[in-house]
Amino acid sequence: MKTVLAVLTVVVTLIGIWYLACVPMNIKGVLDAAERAGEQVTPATARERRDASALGLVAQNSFAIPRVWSVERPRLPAPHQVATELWDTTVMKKITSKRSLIYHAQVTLSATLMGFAIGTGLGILLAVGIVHSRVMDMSVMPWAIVSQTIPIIALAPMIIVVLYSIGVQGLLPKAIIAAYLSFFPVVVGMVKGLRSPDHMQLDLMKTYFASQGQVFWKLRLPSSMPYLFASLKIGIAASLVGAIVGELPTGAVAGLGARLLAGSYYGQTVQIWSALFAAAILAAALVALLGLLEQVLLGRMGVKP
Amino acid sequence: MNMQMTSRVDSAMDRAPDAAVIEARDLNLVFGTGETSVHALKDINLTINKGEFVSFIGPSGCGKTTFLRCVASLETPTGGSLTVNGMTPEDARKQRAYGYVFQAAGLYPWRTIAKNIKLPLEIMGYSKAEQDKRVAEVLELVELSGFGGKFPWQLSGGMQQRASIARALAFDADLLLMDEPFGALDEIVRDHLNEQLLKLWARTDKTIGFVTHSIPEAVYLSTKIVVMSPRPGRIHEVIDSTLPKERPLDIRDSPEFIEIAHRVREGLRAGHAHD
Amino acid sequence: MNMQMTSRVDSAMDRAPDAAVIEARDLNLVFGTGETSVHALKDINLTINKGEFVSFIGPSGCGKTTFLRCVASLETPTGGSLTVNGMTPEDARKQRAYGYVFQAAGLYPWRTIAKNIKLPLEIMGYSKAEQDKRVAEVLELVELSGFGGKFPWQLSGGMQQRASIARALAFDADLLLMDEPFGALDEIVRDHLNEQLLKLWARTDKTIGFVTHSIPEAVYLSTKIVVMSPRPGRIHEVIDSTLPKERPLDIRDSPEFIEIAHRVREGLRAGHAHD
Amino acid sequence: MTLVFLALLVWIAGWWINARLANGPKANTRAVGLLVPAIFGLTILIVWELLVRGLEVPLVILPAPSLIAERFASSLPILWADFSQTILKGALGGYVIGCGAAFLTAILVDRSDFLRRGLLPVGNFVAALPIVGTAPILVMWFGFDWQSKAAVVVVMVFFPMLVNTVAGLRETDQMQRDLMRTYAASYWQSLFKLRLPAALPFVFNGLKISTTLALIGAIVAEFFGSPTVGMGFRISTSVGQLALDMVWAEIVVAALAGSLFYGLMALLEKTLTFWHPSQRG
Amino acid sequence: ADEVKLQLKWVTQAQFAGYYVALDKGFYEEEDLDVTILPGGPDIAPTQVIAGGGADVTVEWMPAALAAREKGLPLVNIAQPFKSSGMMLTCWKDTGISEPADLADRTLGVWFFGNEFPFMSWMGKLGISTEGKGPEGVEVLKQGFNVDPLLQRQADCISTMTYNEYWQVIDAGVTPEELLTFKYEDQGVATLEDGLYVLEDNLSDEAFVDKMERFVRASMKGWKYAESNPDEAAEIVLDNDASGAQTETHQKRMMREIAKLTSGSNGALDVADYERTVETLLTGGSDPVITKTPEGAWTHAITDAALN
Ligand SMILES: Nc1ncnc2c1ncn2[C@@H]1O[C@H](COP(=O)(O)OP(=O)(O)OP(=O)(O)O)[C@@H](O)[C@H]1O
Ligand SMILES: Nc1ncnc2c1ncn2[C@@H]1O[C@H](COP(=O)(O)OP(=O)(O)OP(=O)(O)O)[C@@H](O)[C@H]1O
Ligand SMILES: Cc1ncc(C[n+]2csc(CCO)c2C)c(N)n1
Ligand SMILES: [Mg+2]
Ligand SMILES: [Mg+2]
Repeated sequence: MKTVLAVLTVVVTLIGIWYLACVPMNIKGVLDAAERAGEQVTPATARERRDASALGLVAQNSFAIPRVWSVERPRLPAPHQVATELWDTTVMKKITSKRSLIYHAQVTLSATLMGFAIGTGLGILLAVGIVHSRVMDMSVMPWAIVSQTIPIIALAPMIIVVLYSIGVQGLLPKAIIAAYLSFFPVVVGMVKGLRSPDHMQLDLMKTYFASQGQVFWKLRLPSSMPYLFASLKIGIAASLVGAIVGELPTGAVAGLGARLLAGSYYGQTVQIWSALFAAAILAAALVALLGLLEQVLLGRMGVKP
Repeated sequence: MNMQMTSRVDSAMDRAPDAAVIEARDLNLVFGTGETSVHALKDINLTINKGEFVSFIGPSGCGKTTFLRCVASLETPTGGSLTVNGMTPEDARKQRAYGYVFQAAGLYPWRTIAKNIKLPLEIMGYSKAEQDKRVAEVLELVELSGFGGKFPWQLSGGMQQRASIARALAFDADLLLMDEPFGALDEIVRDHLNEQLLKLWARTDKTIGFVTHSIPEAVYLSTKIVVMSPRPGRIHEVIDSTLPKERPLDIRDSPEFIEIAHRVREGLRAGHAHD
Repeated sequence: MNMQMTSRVDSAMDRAPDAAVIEARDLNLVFGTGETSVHALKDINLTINKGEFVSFIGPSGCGKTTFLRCVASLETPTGGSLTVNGMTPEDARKQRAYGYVFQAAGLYPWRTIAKNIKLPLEIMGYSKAEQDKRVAEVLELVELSGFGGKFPWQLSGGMQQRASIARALAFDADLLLMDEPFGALDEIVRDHLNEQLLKLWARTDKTIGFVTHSIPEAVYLSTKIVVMSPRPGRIHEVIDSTLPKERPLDIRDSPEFIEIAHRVREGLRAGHAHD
Repeated sequence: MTLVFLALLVWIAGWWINARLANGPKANTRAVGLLVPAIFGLTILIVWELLVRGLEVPLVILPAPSLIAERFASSLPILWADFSQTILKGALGGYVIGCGAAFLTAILVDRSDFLRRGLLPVGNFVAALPIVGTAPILVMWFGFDWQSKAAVVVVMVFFPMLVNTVAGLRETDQMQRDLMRTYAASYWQSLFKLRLPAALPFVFNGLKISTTLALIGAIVAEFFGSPTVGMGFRISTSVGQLALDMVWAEIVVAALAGSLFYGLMALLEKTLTFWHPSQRG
Repeated sequence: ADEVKLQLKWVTQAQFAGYYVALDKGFYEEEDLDVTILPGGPDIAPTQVIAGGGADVTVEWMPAALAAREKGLPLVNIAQPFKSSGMMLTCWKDTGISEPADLADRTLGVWFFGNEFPFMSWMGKLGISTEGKGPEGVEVLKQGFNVDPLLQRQADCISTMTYNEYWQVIDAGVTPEELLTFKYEDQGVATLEDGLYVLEDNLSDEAFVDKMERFVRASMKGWKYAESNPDEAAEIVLDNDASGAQTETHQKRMMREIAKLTSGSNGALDVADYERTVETLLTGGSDPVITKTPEGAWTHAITDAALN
């Protein structure tokens, strides 16, 4: 309850700041339009206004302030503009429509989930290998870290094209980029988790003369669960970023990334922002879903609530 | 699981056949090499016979845990010989010759008490029915019947510790190795568990190796008290208890008890280098 | 820092002026509300006079720690009155009236031992020279001279605990509150620290509140033993020690000692509900 | 085909040597710790070279390492200019500002329970935002030069750093905080003497995560507009010109810079949090 | 039916109407072709896609194709539906620019990713350096996907296409009078845009050549249909746009502008245009796009067979 109140306060404050920020951000565009419409603005020409400070312009042209929140192509759209766009493109459109954000979100979601599945599977396998094989541990782990310093996002177009050329199209290329971004947190978390049993717990298994498999299934895997979920949450957010980035190079085909790009291409800032928010909401929902799954699973495993 | 004689009997000629469960001859263990090496066990000679209750006491770092771990083949000695049931500790471990109780209960938090006790049984391949039977039995034994479905955190520390003892008792090992099992408990609970442990020992005729920091506990429980001293870890003195097998709690106020406790304390103090 | 009388003396009228250091009247503390609430302290009445060494003993969860924390103003009672040096615990805390020693040493791992001991001195604004002088003094007192430059993890548990006592002694507080300070140590080290603590107490005339689980420790150290019982946490019995102020370690084998220990144990058992 | 076969052979040989080293008696020495991953990396390079040659993969799809190395060596001035534009100005600038701001915010937020309750969920929501999507917006706001790249980096690193630092400042245990209370320590005393040192491992966690984010942010933002210098600029124009060797040379620079940056942070962490159990092995 | 994969240079829009019309109206089907149209995007290099075998034929600008050819990727122009170039530089008039020479010491937005070649040639011809601001040089920005740099006045001029970006500037509320445009066509530095390119090796395969003949024939039919029915063509394009971002007004207008560029071509490459393009590229300043006259970069074989 207290938390809800606090969050609300912060959100309201942020929205307030946002509305305020619209004023200096959008004033130049508003004044340009006013000038074209023949109104008196100071300074009179766009050239002069280019080098003037935004706050100065606001002070000199206070009549224009109310208009900054309803510009059609704003530098910074007002919150209600974004909200309206979100509403219009989700609730008000058939979800099969290409103009429906839900349609695009679902395209992105499928790539995200596929990539997440691949990345998580690979990450867990790699972690199992690393925990059980010293060679893997010593040789693969440093390179896994280096791999993350490669800006895969910059390579996304090439990956798409290369996969394209061997006939892989559609979901999979995006999913591969998503997987690349999500596998690393899973490896790190899972290695940590599989190594989390303490000496005593491992020794106990040794006194039972348990096989490696038994140690894995009965000890390492259950104790890795909290770590796994923590990294899954990071992984799925990363996976979503990967899917969106994977949608950029193929241009305006479909998906939230495509919406983002198309919005950017046509200077539709409101569309960019609503795509961004849709993505964030999607990410938050996915993370929350994982959190729920975690609670249920860990609850079943008897972890103290 | 009965004692099995292997070809290694020669190394244990001076013990009464089929009585010695643990036999250490000039046992040495050095951790690490070079400057930072620690001589954890030095020239340990000790025979523990079937049915004995042997306590190990000594200041921190004197090698009590290390010795128990050697017996359990969790640590490998660097010199001398050690046999368990007449075989190498490793073979004994593979035959699941002992149950081990750690200082902390170390129950797996994601398993219920019953499932925790089942753990060794699952690993050793007992049948489902047998598993259930044994769990019920040992839960009864440690007075935890009815708590099988609870998770560890729902139990008090003392109950958890009892569950961990039950876990070590669930399968057929004649040897029980316990490393400060009651170290974390308060005195009253501890007294109670001591009493129960003694009863259990009397009833089952197991051999018990028991590490403790508490002099009264050692005296109250043991037939033999091994006083150790540190740096390097070695046996300072072995004190045989003259107390009867039947021991009510208030035996601790008896002069005989106090006399033994005094001897142990003197032994400890003599072997102790303050840090 | 000497006792300072404030305007709140009225609330402590029935005590001998400037003798009562801690005075609890019908003290109550309930954690939480509703179904899950815990009555941690119920109707506690207790007076601790200057220069006393008072031990609190009782089963886990009986409120020993909670009482000490109330005195230290780390917890706020929900009923009754409590004064420390005649003022509210909060005022006493702000006047740095006491040193507190926790169960675990709780040294900051990023500071050396010397720097850890300096911590309260820095906070209380002692001069650099004064800091160094005091650190040297208390290190000497707890026999840790020469270890000032080491980091906590480079020391054994016993040494860490001694360092934490040194930390509480470094500044001038006449009241020392110790919550199971030796709980994690082995018996020999514990004996040794007990001896030193007694000496220190005799020398400095501090008032000490001391929580322990160990009956011998309580009997050995105290002028007064407060036996508590749980659910709700209350004082079961207050036993005054008849032992002399001068106490060699082997006083523990004396009949008088054993007699007091026996009374404490009986008290404990009576107040204790087995779990 | 023989080259492909050879590649397989090299792979097996590399693995065999590593297996010997990793399970050998010197496995725990520093030298072996460096040697094993080095051999692994080298094996991959050789296999890559052999496969590209053996399977005759077109240059425009995947160039061989030798070609990349050649291009790298012959384009040092360009690579340096791009490096300094993107990494030194964009990434590093944004990193310092972003992490610094997040750190200060964390201290502010930590002071008020209300703020922390309110801001953290919002922070987590924003952290889930695909920040790269803000790149076109920020380029629009901050212009084409490195400032907009730094702005993207600031936004990218801010929340991971904030969340980590706030978590770190909470990291002290009850007893450590109680100790400070018994001394009646002031807010600042307990901040500097307790909470900040205790938070350091978490702060470094945030700093380390942020290194890679900073690189990614700075490079990707250049796709949305840049001057005619910079790693992202070079990568995208080189792809357009089918100069894949140049693309890979830039990637090598990115990986080197990233590893170095990360390593530097890890080293700093080791020296400053030497006392933390995770650093003591 | 024979499969053909066509890689577009850019996203689905009226710029490629001819192909979508041919697909939608069944012109490809009539030629027994099963055509898949692969939309491009900001970071898709069509040359790279075709090199990797991801497409049989691609829409590409000639400078990029010739540059790729010199890089060792033998692309051949088999048809040229676009007669003239739609590229131009759009400037704010109030910056005081009135002729190309005024461009010196300005900030200009330019498309890269293989599209920068015509600009570089032009500057080379004007003797303006692209290395940085100065009396003899310009500051070049890598322009992103949109016209914001002009609207936000971050650049004095930006690259636009007659059929696309220019209208986005207008849509943003700017009046044509505020703007000044330099068409590459008018500056004599026009290069050929939107030709159809295939890999040289494939041309020795008769079945492939036959397939391409049918493809070009159907495509040109589509283009001519689109030219005469611009609104319907725009609708078809909209139907094929998966992003749902294109608007009807914009696409219809774009189609009209595109028709102006395609109307002069029957699909066959005009050798004079080709030679002008090559010449422009060869004289491209200090760092010319291509260094030697290309050989065999085009063929009439397919259009000859297809259009007769
Ligand atoms: N794995 C190890 N590597 C190096 N030294 C070790 C290791 N295990 C124990 N030691 C050292 O060996 C000595 C004996 O340790 P051990 O744990 O057996 O003592 P202990 O008698 O059980 O002490 P405690 O009462 O504290 O449990 C100690 O000095 C300890 O530091
Ligand atoms: N912060 C808290 N919130 C709720 N309940 C608490 C809290 N602290 C202590 N309690 C409860 O109050 C009771 C008394 O606790 P306290 O820690 O004082 O016991 P103790 O005598 O010190 O026990 P121990 O010997 O285990 O240290 C216990 O039942 C405990 O669970
Ligand atoms: C990042 C980026 N690169 C190149 C172009 C140029 N381009 C390729 S096809 C085409 C016609 C589209 O109207 C244009 C202009 C661009 N626009 N954006
Ligand atoms: Mg031990
Ligand atoms: Mg307590």
